[in-house]
Amino acid sequence: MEHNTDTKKYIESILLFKGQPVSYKEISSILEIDKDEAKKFVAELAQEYVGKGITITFNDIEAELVTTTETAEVISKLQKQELETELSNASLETLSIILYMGPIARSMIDFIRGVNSQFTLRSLLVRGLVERDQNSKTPMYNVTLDTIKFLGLNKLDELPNFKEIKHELAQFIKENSNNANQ
Amino acid sequence: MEHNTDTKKYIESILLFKGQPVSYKEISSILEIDKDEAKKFVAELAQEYVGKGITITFNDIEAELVTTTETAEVISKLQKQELETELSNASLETLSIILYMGPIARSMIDFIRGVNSQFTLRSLLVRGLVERDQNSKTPMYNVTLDTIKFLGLNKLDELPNFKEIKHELAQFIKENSNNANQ
Amino acid sequence: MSTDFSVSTKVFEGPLSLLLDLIEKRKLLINEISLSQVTNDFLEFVSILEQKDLYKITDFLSIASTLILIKSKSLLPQLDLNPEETTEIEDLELRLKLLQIIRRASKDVKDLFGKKPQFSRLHIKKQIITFSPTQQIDVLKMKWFIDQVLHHLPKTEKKPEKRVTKTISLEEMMNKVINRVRQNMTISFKTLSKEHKEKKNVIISFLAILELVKLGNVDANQHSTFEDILVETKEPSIPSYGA
Repeated sequence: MEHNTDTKKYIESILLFKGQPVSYKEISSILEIDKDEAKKFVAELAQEYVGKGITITFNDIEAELVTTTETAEVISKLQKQELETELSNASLETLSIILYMGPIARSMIDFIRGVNSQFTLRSLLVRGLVERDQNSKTPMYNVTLDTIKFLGLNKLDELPNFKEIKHELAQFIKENSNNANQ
Repeated sequence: MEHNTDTKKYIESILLFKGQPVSYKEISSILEIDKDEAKKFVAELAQEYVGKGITITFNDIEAELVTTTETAEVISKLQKQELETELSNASLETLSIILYMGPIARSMIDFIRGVNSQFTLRSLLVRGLVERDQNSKTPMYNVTLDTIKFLGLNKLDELPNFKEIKHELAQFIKENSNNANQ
Repeated sequence: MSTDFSVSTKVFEGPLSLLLDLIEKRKLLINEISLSQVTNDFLEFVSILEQKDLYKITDFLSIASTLILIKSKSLLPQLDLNPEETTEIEDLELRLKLLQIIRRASKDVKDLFGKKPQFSRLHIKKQIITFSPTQQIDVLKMKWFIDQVLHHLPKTEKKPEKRVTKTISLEEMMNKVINRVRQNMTISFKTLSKEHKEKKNVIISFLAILELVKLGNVDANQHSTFEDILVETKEPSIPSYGA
């Protein structure tokens, strides 16, 4: 890394990308710089963010990009709002697919819906309506037990036309998976 | 919201907290400001981030806090999931039409390409590069913020000659408006 | 005449893309003159498609018929086009011009796409997830939504078992015309076209005649507009017009 400003740019990018605490050790290994140097740059960067809505918190081990305490009230309002607003049709549609087809990979949900489901899935996750199984190589989505209970069901196969619908969708995936990557 | 600097702080916080595209509509409802005002502040903020490792990418609808294109090489190494950067000729052609002519109806895309674009459009939708606005009577297609991010731009008009090309295309259509409205 | 295009790629990209390639390869501007110049190349390509029996040929045939119109007009200036046909030709030029601008611009898109992308925040702050359903979620509603999903699944694109109509190829037409001329020495265009109910086939037969006129194999006479065209052989023996 030739220039200090460049190094700082990389550190900012890393902190945003990771979105969680990042150790100086990790920063130094990514950027091939000294650990103390990483720490020094972080401290300098933190100065640059004084008075902004984004700030850098750090201790002796790690640093994180966070929202400033000054805006905490608005952020908690936002959080609350996220959980209380009505679900969009896209979210309800996605939920119905996971109900009938879960556990299911995101790519399959996208394929069935014909649109990208990245953000709708996120909204369902945040509300505890679905969960992601990280154990499998491809993350698989399933509805939570809470959702099943909320629907008044004991098991998912009590859903209307459960087998037929599952079969029809499976058939669609099978028939089209060859040209899915066009 | 009393002060502009405060409003901008809140917007920065919201963008970081959400970590995904946030619409001006959402910003304006949380901060109880005008939608156009939200958009104006975002554009101003984007200016403040020029030269930093963090940047704001935005279009007419939403904005997102992202890493700068300058650090792409380093950050892409941290990304475990490989980005799908391949575009077939049909996809490139269709995406470009939407990029320079969007919001645009499918009939117009088909008209220019001389083929049925249904399947190409579907694959662009699934990849999250294009979105369909269902609010209008005829569904209109537009590129997503993800496309702008993929191009490493902060906004579309940073593309070489973007405005000129857009204007040239619009001019041609206007001159032939009797024919092109089918 | 060379058709050094990869057929499968071009089929996928469509007839306008092909047409634009043909024009740009000859470094021509988009206008009726250039379109009439590349018509033969285009038709030859269509005949290759036809041989391979590719189902996307319908897209190509509709453009082919417009090109034939343009070519007919260039070979026979007294030919009057109806407003619909004029629009068709104007549209074709417009479409090509738009596509040309887009294609040039798409080079920038291609150069930038995925090369140095911006990245979103990977992890969102872990919050304690509290189950937050809404009254929108019940079994019937979910069933309604999954039915919508099923309803909107795209129908699998199947190769049509039979084409909508069997279209006669240009070459077939040429040979037919030659045979007819040979038999009768003089035939009228109306007689010739009566054999074909499809407008497209009439146009193809018409073009075939014009092509023969140009090659010097036959003479075509039309005394005034709207009047029948008479075709007659110039030579007693006509070389077979084959591929």
